[in-house]
This record gives sequence, C-alpha cells and structure tokens, in this order.
Amino acid sequence: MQMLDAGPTDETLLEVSNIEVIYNHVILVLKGVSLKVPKGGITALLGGNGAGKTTTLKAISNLLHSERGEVTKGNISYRGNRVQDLSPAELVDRGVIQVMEGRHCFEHLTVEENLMTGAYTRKDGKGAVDADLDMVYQYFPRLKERRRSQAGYTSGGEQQMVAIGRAIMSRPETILLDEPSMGLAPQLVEEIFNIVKNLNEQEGTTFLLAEQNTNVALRFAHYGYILESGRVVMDGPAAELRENPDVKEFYLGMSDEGRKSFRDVRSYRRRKRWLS
Amino acid sequence: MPTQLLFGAEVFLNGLMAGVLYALVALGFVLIYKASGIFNYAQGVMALFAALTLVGIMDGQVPFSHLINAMLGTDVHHFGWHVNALISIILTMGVMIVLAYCVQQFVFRHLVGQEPIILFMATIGLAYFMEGFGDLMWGSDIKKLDVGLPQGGSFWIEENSQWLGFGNEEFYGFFLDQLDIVATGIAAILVIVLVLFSQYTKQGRAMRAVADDHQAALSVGISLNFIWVMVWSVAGFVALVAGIMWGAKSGVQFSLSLIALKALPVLMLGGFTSIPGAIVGGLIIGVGEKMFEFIVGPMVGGATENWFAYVLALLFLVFRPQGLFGEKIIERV
Amino acid sequence: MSNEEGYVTADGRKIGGTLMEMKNITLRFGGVKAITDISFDIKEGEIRAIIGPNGAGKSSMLNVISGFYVPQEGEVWFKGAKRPPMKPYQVAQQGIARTFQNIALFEGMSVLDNVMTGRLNHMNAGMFQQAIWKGKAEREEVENREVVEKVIDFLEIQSIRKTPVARLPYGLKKRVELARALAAEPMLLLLDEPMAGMNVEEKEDMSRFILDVNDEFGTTIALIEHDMGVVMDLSDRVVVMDYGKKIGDGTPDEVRNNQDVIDAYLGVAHD
Amino acid sequence: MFYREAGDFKTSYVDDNQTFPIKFDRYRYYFVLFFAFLIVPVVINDYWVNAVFMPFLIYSIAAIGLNILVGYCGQVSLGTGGFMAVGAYACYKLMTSFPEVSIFFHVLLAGGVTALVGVAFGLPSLRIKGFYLAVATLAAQFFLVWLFNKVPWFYNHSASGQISAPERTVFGIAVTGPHTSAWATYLFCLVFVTICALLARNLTRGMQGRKWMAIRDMDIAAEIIGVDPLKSKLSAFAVSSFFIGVSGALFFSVYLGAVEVGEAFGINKSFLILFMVIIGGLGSIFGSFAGAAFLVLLPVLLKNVLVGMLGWPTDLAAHLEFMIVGAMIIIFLIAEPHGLAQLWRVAKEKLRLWPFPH
Amino acid sequence: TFSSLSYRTGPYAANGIPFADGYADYFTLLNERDGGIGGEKINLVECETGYNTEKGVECYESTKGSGALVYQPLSTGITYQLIPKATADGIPVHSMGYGRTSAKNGKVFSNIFNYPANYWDGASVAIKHLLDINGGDISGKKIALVYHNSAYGKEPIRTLEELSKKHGYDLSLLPVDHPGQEQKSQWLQIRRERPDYVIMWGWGVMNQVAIQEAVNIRFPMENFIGIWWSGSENDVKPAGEAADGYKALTFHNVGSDYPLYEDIQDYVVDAGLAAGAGDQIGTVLYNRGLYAAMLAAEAAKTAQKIHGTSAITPAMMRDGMENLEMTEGKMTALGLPNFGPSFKVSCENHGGDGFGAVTQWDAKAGEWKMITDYMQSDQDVLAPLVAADSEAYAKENNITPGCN
Ligand SMILES: Nc1ncnc2c1ncn2[C@@H]1O[C@H](COP(=O)(O)OP(=O)(O)OP(=O)(O)O)[C@@H](O)[C@H]1O
Ligand SMILES: Nc1ncnc2c1ncn2[C@@H]1O[C@H](COP(=O)(O)OP(=O)(O)OP(=O)(O)O)[C@@H](O)[C@H]1O
Ligand SMILES: [Mg+2]
Ligand SMILES: [Mg+2]
Repeated sequence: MQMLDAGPTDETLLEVSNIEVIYNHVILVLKGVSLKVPKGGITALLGGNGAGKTTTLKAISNLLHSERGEVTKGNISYRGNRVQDLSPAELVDRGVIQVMEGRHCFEHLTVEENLMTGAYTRKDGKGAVDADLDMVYQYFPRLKERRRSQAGYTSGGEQQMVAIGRAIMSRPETILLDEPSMGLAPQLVEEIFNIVKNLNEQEGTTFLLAEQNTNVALRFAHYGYILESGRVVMDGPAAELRENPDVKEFYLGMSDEGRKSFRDVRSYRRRKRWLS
Repeated sequence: MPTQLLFGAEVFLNGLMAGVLYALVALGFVLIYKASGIFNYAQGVMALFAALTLVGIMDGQVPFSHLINAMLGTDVHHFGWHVNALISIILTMGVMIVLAYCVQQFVFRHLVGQEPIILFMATIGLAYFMEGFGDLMWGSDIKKLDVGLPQGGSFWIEENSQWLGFGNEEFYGFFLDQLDIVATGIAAILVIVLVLFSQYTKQGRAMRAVADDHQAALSVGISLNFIWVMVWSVAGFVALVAGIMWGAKSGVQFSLSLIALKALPVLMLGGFTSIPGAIVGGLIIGVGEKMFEFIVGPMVGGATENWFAYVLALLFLVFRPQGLFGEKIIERV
Repeated sequence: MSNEEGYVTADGRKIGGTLMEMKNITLRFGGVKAITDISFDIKEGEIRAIIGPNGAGKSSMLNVISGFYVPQEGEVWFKGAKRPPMKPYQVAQQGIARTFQNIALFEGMSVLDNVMTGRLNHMNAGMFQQAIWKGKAEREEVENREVVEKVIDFLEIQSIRKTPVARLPYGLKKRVELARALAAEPMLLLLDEPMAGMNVEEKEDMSRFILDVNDEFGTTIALIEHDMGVVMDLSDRVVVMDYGKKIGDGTPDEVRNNQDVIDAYLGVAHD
Repeated sequence: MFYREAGDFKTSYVDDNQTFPIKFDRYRYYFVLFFAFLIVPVVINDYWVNAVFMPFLIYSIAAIGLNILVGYCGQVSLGTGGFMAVGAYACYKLMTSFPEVSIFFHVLLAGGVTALVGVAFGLPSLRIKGFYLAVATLAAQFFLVWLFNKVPWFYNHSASGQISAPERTVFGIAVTGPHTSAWATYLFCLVFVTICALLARNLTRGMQGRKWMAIRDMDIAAEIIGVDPLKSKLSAFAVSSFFIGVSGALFFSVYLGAVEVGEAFGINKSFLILFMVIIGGLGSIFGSFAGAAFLVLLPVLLKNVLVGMLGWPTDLAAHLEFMIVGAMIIIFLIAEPHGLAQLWRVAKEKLRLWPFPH
Repeated sequence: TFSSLSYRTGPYAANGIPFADGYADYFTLLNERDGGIGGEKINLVECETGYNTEKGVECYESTKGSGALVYQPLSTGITYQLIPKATADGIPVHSMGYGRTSAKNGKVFSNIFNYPANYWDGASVAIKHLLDINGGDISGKKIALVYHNSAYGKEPIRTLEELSKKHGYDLSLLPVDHPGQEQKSQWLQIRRERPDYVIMWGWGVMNQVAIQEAVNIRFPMENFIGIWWSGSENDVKPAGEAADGYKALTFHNVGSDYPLYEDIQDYVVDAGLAAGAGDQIGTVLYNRGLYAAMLAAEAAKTAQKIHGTSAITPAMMRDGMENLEMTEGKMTALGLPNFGPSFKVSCENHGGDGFGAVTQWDAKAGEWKMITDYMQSDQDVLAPLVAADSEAYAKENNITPGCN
C-alpha cells in the first residue's frame, strides 16, 4: 500500500460546521456534524447504515429540499462563502457535484446522452467535452460498448459507472461521491478508486466520499471521518484510523489474528457505540 | 356509391384537419410532460388565458375592470385604443413568459421530486386558479378574436375538386376550411422546430433528463428553474397558437379551456413524450372519430365523437401501452 | 425428487439432490446477448453463488429463474420436472422467493406490512371474509403475524416494525427485503447482492443470517455477490459468468484458482 | 405529552391489529360515532343536510372507493363520474322495476352492478399504466355518459332523458322523493357511510390491502413475490366501483332526486373526487373523509364569507372562489403532498414529542 | 325577497350574465322608482350556481331560508331538481322558456310555471314560420335539427316528429355533444344532405361554433333558425358579418327602445346601481331577464291583490302566478309596449298560450330585429303531448292531478 504523493493542501475548501438536519419536520437525523474538506484532498466519510452519510452529502449539495429534509442549524461554506441557500445548479456552477447513492441514471436517455448531461454546465467548447467523453470511455470500456442503449436497461454496475462518468464529465473542482463502490465487481472497485486517485493527483480534484467499503476507502483517502447515528465520533488521518483498534475491528473486520472467515462469525457482535 | 366514397374522402380530409387542431393543443402537453414528467391539465386553460389576453390587448381592455369598478365605484373598461395583431401577439407572449415564471416560482419549485400524481393535481389547482384569474382579469363575456386569419371554406379547393364527381349533381367539390389549412401549416412548422430542439440541443437533452429524474438532474447542475420556465414559456406559446385557432372558431370564452379534453386521446395515442406523436396521434384520432361518426354514427344515434376518440386511443394502447411513439416504459428489477 | 446424488461439504453438511437445473439458457435483448447457453444446477440445501463482472448477466439469470425474463432458448428444471412457461407469481407460489439488486420494497408500507406480504402465498381468506374481518380472515392474520414476528426477531428489526420503509437507510432496507423473502418460507431463496452497501460488520451480520437460514430451515440459497470474501466463505459452489457465458463452476477453491476466472473477474488471486 | 402511545402495550396481535390501536384515538372515534348518530340528527336542518352533510357523506363514500383504487392500488382513474352514473341508473332501474324491494337493497345492488362494470373497464389496466391508464379511464367516463344519454331504456323513455327518484321509504320513513325530512336522509346516508368505511378499513388492513399496496408501490416486484396482478387490480376496480356505485345511487336517489347524466356525472365529478382523494391523502380512509369535507365545505364557506359577509358581487366572489380553491389546492400540496391525513399524522408525531422539539 | 340563481361563471357565463343583470336591474328600478312592489321593498338575493346542479341545491336551500318567493333557476337541470323539492316546500318555480315542458299542466305541477312559452311551443312556432314563408306547404322539405345532446336539446324532438307527420317534411337529427366545440361532422353532413332548413337547439359555445360552421359551408343564414337560447348577440358576433340573416325565436321583444329603459337609465344606471358591469342593457338576454323580473313583479302584485296583503308568502305568490294575466294595456302602462305576448295563466295552464316570434340578426346594424308577429304554437298537436307526459309524471310520483 503506497502513500499518495499529492497530498491535500492547507486550504479548506468545504467546511461543514455543526449542522442539524430534520426530515419531514420531525425526524432529526444529523445532530451536529462538522467536517472540513481540504483542497486537493480525498476525504472519506465512514459509518454504518443509517449513520447519516448520505444525508450529510445531500445537505452539502442542497438536495435535501426535494426529500422534505432541511438543514435547521449550522453552516455550510465553500471557499469561505455560505452556500446553504444556493440552488444545486448554482453549486454545480461553483464546482461541486454529487454522485448520488443508488445510481440515479436518466433511464430513457442513452448511456452517452447520460454522460453528456454531465457536461451541461460546461462552457469550454465541444472539443474539450468530447475529449473528456473519450477519457470516460477509456476509464469504462464497458460503457463504450453500451453507449447507444438506454441507461434503464443496463446492469446495476453499468449504471454505477454511468453515474460516476457523468460527474467526471462536468470537470468539477470537488466531487461528492456517495458509495461509489456499491455493486461493482472487485477489480472495478479498485479501478474506480484509482480513477479517483488519478483525478486527484493530476487534476487536483477534491473528493469527499461516503463509503461502506472502509478498507478501500481508507487506503485511498487522506483523511477520514467516522459517523455514527448522526454524529462524528472519530476523525483523523486515514493512516491513523487504519491503525485504530476499534476501526480495525468494526470497520475492517480484522481482529488480532487477521481477517476472519465470515463463516466463523458465530455470534452477533454489537458495535460499540462511541457516543450515543 | 362513388358519391359516398367521395363524401368519405371529404370526411377523411376534414378529419385530418380536425386532428391537426387537436394536435396543437396536445403539443403543449407533450412539451411539459417531456420536460418535467408533469401532466399539465392546465394546458387548456392556458390556451384560454392566452387568447383572452390577446383579445384584451388588441381591444385595449382594462384588465380587472370589474374588480376596479366594484371596489372603487368607477366605470372603466377600455383604454380606447386598438393594437395591431402582431404586436399584441408579442405582448401576449410576454405575459405568457411571466406566467411561466410565476408558475415555476410559486408552484413547481416547491414540488420538485414529488410523485407524478401530486404534480398532476397541482396543475389542476393551477387550472382552477387561472380560470378564476382569467375571468377576473378580462371578464367572462364572449369575445371575438380576429387576427386576420382566413375563415370559411376554400373556394379554390371546392371548385378544383368538383370534376371528381364526374358531373354528379350531389357532389360539389371538397370542403376544406381555410383556417384549418393555415393551422396545418403552423402545426407542421411548430413540430419540426420542436423536434429539432428537443433531440439535438443541449437544452433539449437536459429537458429529457429532468423528466426522468428530478434529483439526478439537479445533482448534475441542471437548473430546474430555468428548464421549467423555458418549457412552460414554450408551452405558453403553443397554447397561444391553439387559443388563436380555436378562438377564431368559437369566440374566446370559458369553454375554450375544455379543448384540453379533445387533446387527451391524441396524447395517449401518440405517446406523452413524443412531439411527432402528437401530430400523428391527432391525425389518427381526427380521422378515426370523423369516419366513425360518418359510418357508424347514424346507426347509433350520433354524437359518438367524444367517447370514440378515447376508445380508439384505448385500442391502440392495449397493443402499445406507451402510445405509438412514446418512450417505452422501462420495466426492470 | 432428485435425479442426482448429493454430496457432503467440507464442514460436514449434507447436500441433497438437484433442486433446480438450468439447461442451456440463452437470453437476448434485441442485439444484446445477456446470457449465452448457460447450464448449471442448484442442489437442495446448498449455498450456490453466482459471480462475474458487471453486466455479465447474473441478475438476468435470477430473473429467468423467477420467471420475469423468458429465455429464448433453454429449459428450467425444478424438482426434477421441466417447468412449463409460468408467470412470475406462479413461480413464487412454487416456493421461490428472492431479493432484488436495486431494492424493491414497497415504499409506501410499513416494515411489518412489507414482511407480511411475504406471507401472501400462505393466506387464502376470501375477499368477503376479509371485508367482514371475522373468522378465518382474522385468524389467518394472527397466525401469520406470529410467523412474521419470528422472522423480525431473527433479523433483529423489531424496533423499526412500524416505520415506513421509505425512511430507512439503505442497509436496513436490504435487511427488510431479506425478511420479506424469508417470511415466505421458501424452498429456494435467491439473493441479488444482499450485501452491497454494507460495511464489514453489517456484512458479518448478514452472513450470519444467511448461514442460519440455511442451517435452521434447510433453505437452498442462490446468491449473487461482489464481495469475494463473503462469496468464498459462505458458498458451497460457485458459478462464474462473464459476458453472458459460463467460465467457471466449482467449489470456491477451484474457482479461485481458475485462470479464466482470475483474468476475467478477480484480477488478482484473492485470499 | 398530550398524545401518548407509550405505556399503551399490546399483549396480543389481535389488539395490535385494531383499527385504532391507541386508546385515545379509539375513544375519540366512539365519540364521533355517537355524535354523528345521536346528536347531529336532532339538531340538523334542511340547509345543513342538503348543502353540507349529504354531499359530504356521499362524496366520502365515493372518495373511499376511489382511494382504494388510486391510493391503495395505484391505478389512477378518471372514470369516477361514469361509475357513479352506473350506480345512479342501476338504482333508478331497480327502484322503478322492483318497487316492493327496500331501497336499502337497491342501493347495495346498484353498487354490485357498478362493480361488474368497473371490472370490465378495469381490464385494460393490466397492460396500461400510469397516466395512460388515467386517460384510458376517460373512455369509460365518456362512453357511459353517452350510453345513458342515448339509450332510452335507461331513463324509462322519459321525454327529456332526466331520471327522477320516486318516493321510497325505510321503516315507513321517506328517504327519497320530495317528502323527506332532513334527519332521515342524513341517517340513511350515514349508515351507508359507516358500513363502507368499515368494509374499506378491513379490506385495506389485511392481506388484500397489502396486495393492492404492493401493486401500487412496485408492480413488478409484487408480481415476482407472488401477487397475481390480474386478480389484485380487478378486485381493486371491483371494490372501488362498488363504493362509487353506492355513492352514485345515493347521490341520485337521496341527495338530488333528479339527475341528468351529462350534467351530474360529467368529467368534473371525476376530477372533484380525485381532488378529494389527493387533498385528503392517498391511501388513507380518514383522508377520504377529510378531503371530502374540505372540498364540500370550502366553497360553501367562501361563498358565505365573500357574498354573505363581505357583500361582494356574486361573480367576483365566484371568480375569487375559483382562485382561492385553486390556490388552496396548490398550497396544500406544497405544504404536505401526502394530504390532510399526513398533516394529521405529523401533527400527532409532533404532539407526541411535545414539548420537546425532536 | 326574490332570489336569483344566476351564473356569472362557468361554461355558460356569457349567457348567464346578461340575464342576471336584467333580472336584477328591473327590481332595482322598482325599488328606486316605486319603493318596491305595493310598498314592500324588494330584497334580491343573488346566488351563483355556475350552472351546476349541486350548487343550485345549495343556493335553493340557502335562499329558501330567507323567504324567497319564486325561483328562476335558468337551468333545465336545476329546474328538474327543484320540481319535487319546491313543490313539497310550497314555493313556486318559474322556468321561463326552459325546464320541463309538461309543467304547463298545472293540475300535476302545482308549483311550476313555464309561461309564456315552452320548448314545444318553440318547435311549433319555428315550423309555423317555415310554413308562412313557404306559403303554407313544406311537405317534402328537408329540415335538420342540430341539438345539444342533453335533456334540453332533446326536448323538441318529439314535437318536431309529430309535426312532420302533419306537415310532411323530412326531419334529420344531428346531436352535438357538450360542449360543442367541434361540429365538423355535423356540418359536413348538412353540407352533404343539403337540408332546406336547419333548426338549432344549442346553448353556450355550441351556438357560436354552429353559426360559424354554417357560415363556413355557406349555408344560407336565413334558412337557419335557432331556439331562443340560441339567439343572443353572443352567439352571432364571433362569426362577424357573415352571420347576417340568422334567425332565432323569441317570446319577448328585442332592443331597448321602450319608455321603461329610460327609467332604467335614470334610476339605475346613472345612480350607479346597475348590476354586473352595466354593459348589457338592451341585449336579448338582458331583456329576457328583465321580462322575467317584470312577470315576477306582476305576479307579486296580483298576489297582493288576491290576498289583500302587501307582505306575501311563497304560497300567495304561487296564487298570484296562477292568476297572472298579461295584457297589452298592462305592458304599455309599465313602459313596455309590445314587449311580450298577452297571455293568461290558470290552474290548468301554467304555460301561457305559447306565443312566439322570430327575430333576425342584422350584422351591419349589430342588432336583432323582430320580423314576425307573435304567433301561437300548434295547440292541437302539443296539448295531447303535454297531457301524456304530465300524466306519466303524475303516475310515477303518485300525484292526483287536480285544481285546488
Ligand atoms: N427522506 C427521509 N425521510 C425520513 N427519514 C430519512 C429520510 N432519508 C433518510 N432518513 C433517515 O436518516 C438516517 C440517515 O440516513 P442516511 O441515508 O443519511 O444514512 P447513510 O449513512 O447514508 O446510510 P447507508 O449507508 O445505509 O446509505 C436514517 O436513519 C434514515 O432513516
Ligand atoms: N431488459 C433488458 N433490456 C435490455 N438489456 C438488458 C435488459 N436486462 C439486462 N440487460 C443487459 O444485459 C446485460 C446483463 O445484465 P445483468 O443485470 O444481468 O448484469 P449483472 O451480471 O447482474 O451485472 P451487475 O453486477 O452490474 O449487476 C447487461 O449488459 C444489461 O445491459
Ligand atoms: Mg447512504
Ligand atoms: Mg445485477
């Protein structure tokens, strides 16, 4: 496992301070989450099911509104400016784009059209867009094969590739990735993270990614936050987190003897709750 | 019997023309559905509103004169000027854009991501609102709309098709309404422009993306506000055209909003998402209902058009559940 | 019931004869060949994994089994007999339950109601009886509720019983979906990526559930999964697909060392 | 903590399956029943019955019916007006052909006839979905209206095609015709409403309801886990049409007394009832009542305020009424797309947490 | 108290407004000029129905409480509604020129009045006019009836069929579905069959479209006759000049050239009390509303005279209506000379004597002109029809016909 050369800078690009999110006026989901995403870094957001990762990302990209959720407290700023009140489109214009959990492809558009929607906000000409399209096809040859079929008819993994490719097409400064590895074959998971790393190193793209696959995430990220029931319970440089015994046991599935077989886990272990 | 055939042909031709008029209304539906997945019931009322506004501007009516008079005890109704038709149309278009903006700002912006039926409901609410608003603004009397379109049967066609009867006394040439012919021309242009727009431009692609998934569209930076204001404006324009055509036939009045009901079977048959579908659907429905009334109508007592249009569309749907040209309904697990 | 002999697994479980057999299945969508001439069998009581790269046709294969896709060629044999063409709901009535890759829960219903739908093949009170809600309808409702409560206990989702599923986070939804499938007390359980989007601990829980179901109820399980750790640990035999073709079939160890499989899917040899 | 369910433990699944599992709700429900059956009839007058209660009760039945189809089974229908017409004409034919049978059974039978018609028009739903289906049901709407207008047999060959309800009694008390008293017609309708609501509640809380909802939420998945789509959809059409037929029969015989099909059962009726269902809340029996109450009361209220109290000219008031009703619909949808019923649920959830905000 | 169930909104608003204005203005005039009727101030309660039956019921119930003397629902649907209700409540209904024709038989319909003329009269008068212009013989002529496919539109069919037996013309029926925006089929058929005359029973937008279509196929306008509900300015104006010559029936005179209108100008319009926008005065439907109000006021006066009290009840009003007699002298005294036919109501006859006239549209002048005198409908044919229909109703509803 190599360490990354191009590290994050000191400049904080995105800062979330102490936000609270409520769904449907009654369901309190985030109970004061704060995090910082440095420019040029890969920041991982980890945590179990229902911890609030997706909610955090949606709060940042202002997509909560249409799910009847709202940020009731706290502040989100991007490059020092408050962005909570912007529309998602304006945020994309500023360079923040989100890849949503659960794919969300445009079913009736072809794979290629889907990718092209990613370039919606771009103004740097057709040539540049086409070059990027080629790049995406290079990353995901499978998509090139299926470019003419409607996205609704592609397999789960293919849709995931479309979603990621679409985000890349917008050439953003920051990408929020929600569970990029879900449903992908193992070698593709590796590949996706390599793409992330590539973009990060070569283009300086900043990433905030929510992941369940802690193992891989911590391998590629610079810094990690661990979320439990709507609160940040632990954070630190990825390398440190990887060595933390709790993280090891609960998120990496390793005990002192190394990885256990899933067959051998005889009794249910309950996660130790740090805070709640 | 050949006269019967000729009559049949005449009915057929007129069916085509009627179909085009239906299609004009259906087009507005298609646009909005395509861009947002909203089934816009208010399209008919929009046509009425557009036509009312057009007449109001042309005749220099004072808007809300009833209300003003009732509240202030004044007696105003006309400014006393007459505005040229073309300028009025442009001004009306401006009003329709403002309307589109308001609709987006006050209604649909708050309903992003809701289920289609909820959005549908909202358009019905909108229809109610605009119905009241239009009447309040321009009054509910019948107004004559004359933007200089030709009316009445075309003599030229009538005379030049008379020979088809080969001296038959009962046949005196085909009857085709000039207004319908104009409508056909306009509809053809509209359809071509709109197809090109939605299939080959960036905004067109964005429009279709929005219809598929509001959230995802937002997430890639498509501004729903912009797209929706745009399509509602275009739909407003289509409504204006439909309003002019239908208004010229029947005067501008409340019932104009009911033409929406004639457009629904067209829509269903052509597919909710297809612009050419609206035209083809219109033609099939127009011809179908006229021919049915011509052939079967006399046996069952007539007035079959209303329901037959729907039944015809239903028959097509059983074989193609998404309409002739609609996007296939994707069924996957 | 079976036409072939079973075998004994490494850890000593007895596997019965063939429960389901796919014979030369080919499935096309227009020009796309999703499955090409694939045959394999599933034996009673075993855990059978299907793996392969994205778009290989795994989900399509499950859809063929549950009757949602009709293959252009090939036969499906179930319990030793060739299955006639069937609607999906008839397949379900035969005792085949499943979960879906893109969660297909009934979003508008509570968790309890979702799991209760799993019991629908076990309930047959007429509509009139249900409208009156006395006698058979009520009795059935209570009896089946008991079964469902057991499943709920088993999967540890008691606390969300009455929550509408739309509000649940992804992982819990997956679990509810499993609960719904289990409630049907199926003979054959098809799981399409049950552990996608879970972290290790949750995967461990899920593995536990799967193993227990298999153990306690003797349910046969067919499983699609991308986490090689899980697949290799849980399954008795593995089918590997690539581009719609079968490129490997055997025990986890055999598959792991199959060069075709390594090239097409695993990338590096997995431990 | 005004509203509590904590401490209200259930010891059996029967208890847990009750319509109103929470004690407080149950008592309130008994109170409403008591009030509706025993207090209201005593104090009621012609105006209240004819302008408010009767339309409310009758529309409630229709709304429950439509809610089963749209809210529970997810099949959007715009044919409600047509189906109500079937109920009305069936009831008329039965009333005039078998005068000796009690009107009570005529109404039920009319529901039955409508159920059959509903099933026939529900057949396309197996292939056609969503708005396509909605528009397709308009075929039923227009065809049925045309049919009742065209075939003289349905209106007993009367000169103008109007049908009017002859006088019929229940226990010797007139419930149709000109000589009815307010309380009698009210109670007659109330009985039907109560029965229908109970039936609907039972059907929707059991397996049948779950099948419908499964079809609604995801029809493919439902089919794969074993729901027969044919049976479920058609049963929803049948049950829904039954209720709608009953309401149509009451609408004609008890409420209006004379109807003309195109006017009383036109497409507007279909929309009105769909409104009620959506404003009230899809998939909620309570919502059907709330929606019906809202849309019956709002115009009456507005009219009384604008014309009666503020003295506006009727036309301005009527235009404003349109605008206000339209705006209210939109405002409600924005505030709570899942209808009044959901608003109520959220309020309860808030109450439960009260005085703590979350 | 009088109630006016009006509709200033909805699909027929354009027709409802002038009628309601005329109805209201006349009562305002009486209040302003005469201080009411017989010293009693008139309280006019207007209630908006939007041409909707249920709202009509609500209106009926709400105004009933305020003691409305007579109802003028201006909708056939609502009239049918009110027939049993109002009868049971003892309140009279005046469906003037619409509603249930057989209500003419006061022995069965004790509280329903439809004087001075009804639909069957209308149909008969139309045929009479055709006989007149054809020198008394229309056998072999082809007549087409274009009608609104509803209870209202179907009313004349029976009469026209009976009359065709008598006069030997061919009748063809062309229904038009509500709302009637699209009538191509019907008019193509007319163009094919070339009927000599077209009679129309339309309402609302159907009228305008029909006239426009007739213009389009160049059907001679003077051979096109509408019922009185198809003969307002609204109906012909959208078709412009080409509608010149279109005929329509009426049972009251047109224009505003009467002494009474001067009073209206003085007491109502100039005083700022005109109903609605005040821009409808003198239109056909305004006159009709005014005429209806005048008949109601006269009936009220009659009632006051019979019962010797100025504060009359609905029941007294009913008696007043049943004993109403309109004579030319009376109308001249009111400032409406030659405004309507003379007729006399009685218990046996609630429908007047069935006099109607024909008006014709003069597009250049933009006004209707009365081109015939009032003529009586063919009572020989109509009387048996009325008797048959009212008897059927009586039987169905267990009414013993009779006069009290
Ligand atoms: N639309 C919603 N309405 C109500 N509650 C919601 C909604 N969306 C999410 N929640 C709740 O918010 C909490 C956090 O959900 P979130 O989706 O953010 O979790 P997550 O960390 O992304 O989990 P996963 O890894 O399973 O995706 C969950 O408890 C969930 O029940
Ligand atoms: N209904 C359909 N119409 C057209 N093509 C389809 C359809 N269903 C599946 N396909 C295609 O068949 C191929 C196999 O799809 P399938 O979903 O079975 O893959 P998978 O093995 O499950 O992949 P993943 O691991 O990504 O879920 C894909 O390329 C997909 O695009
Ligand atoms: Mg998530
Ligand atoms: Mg798959």
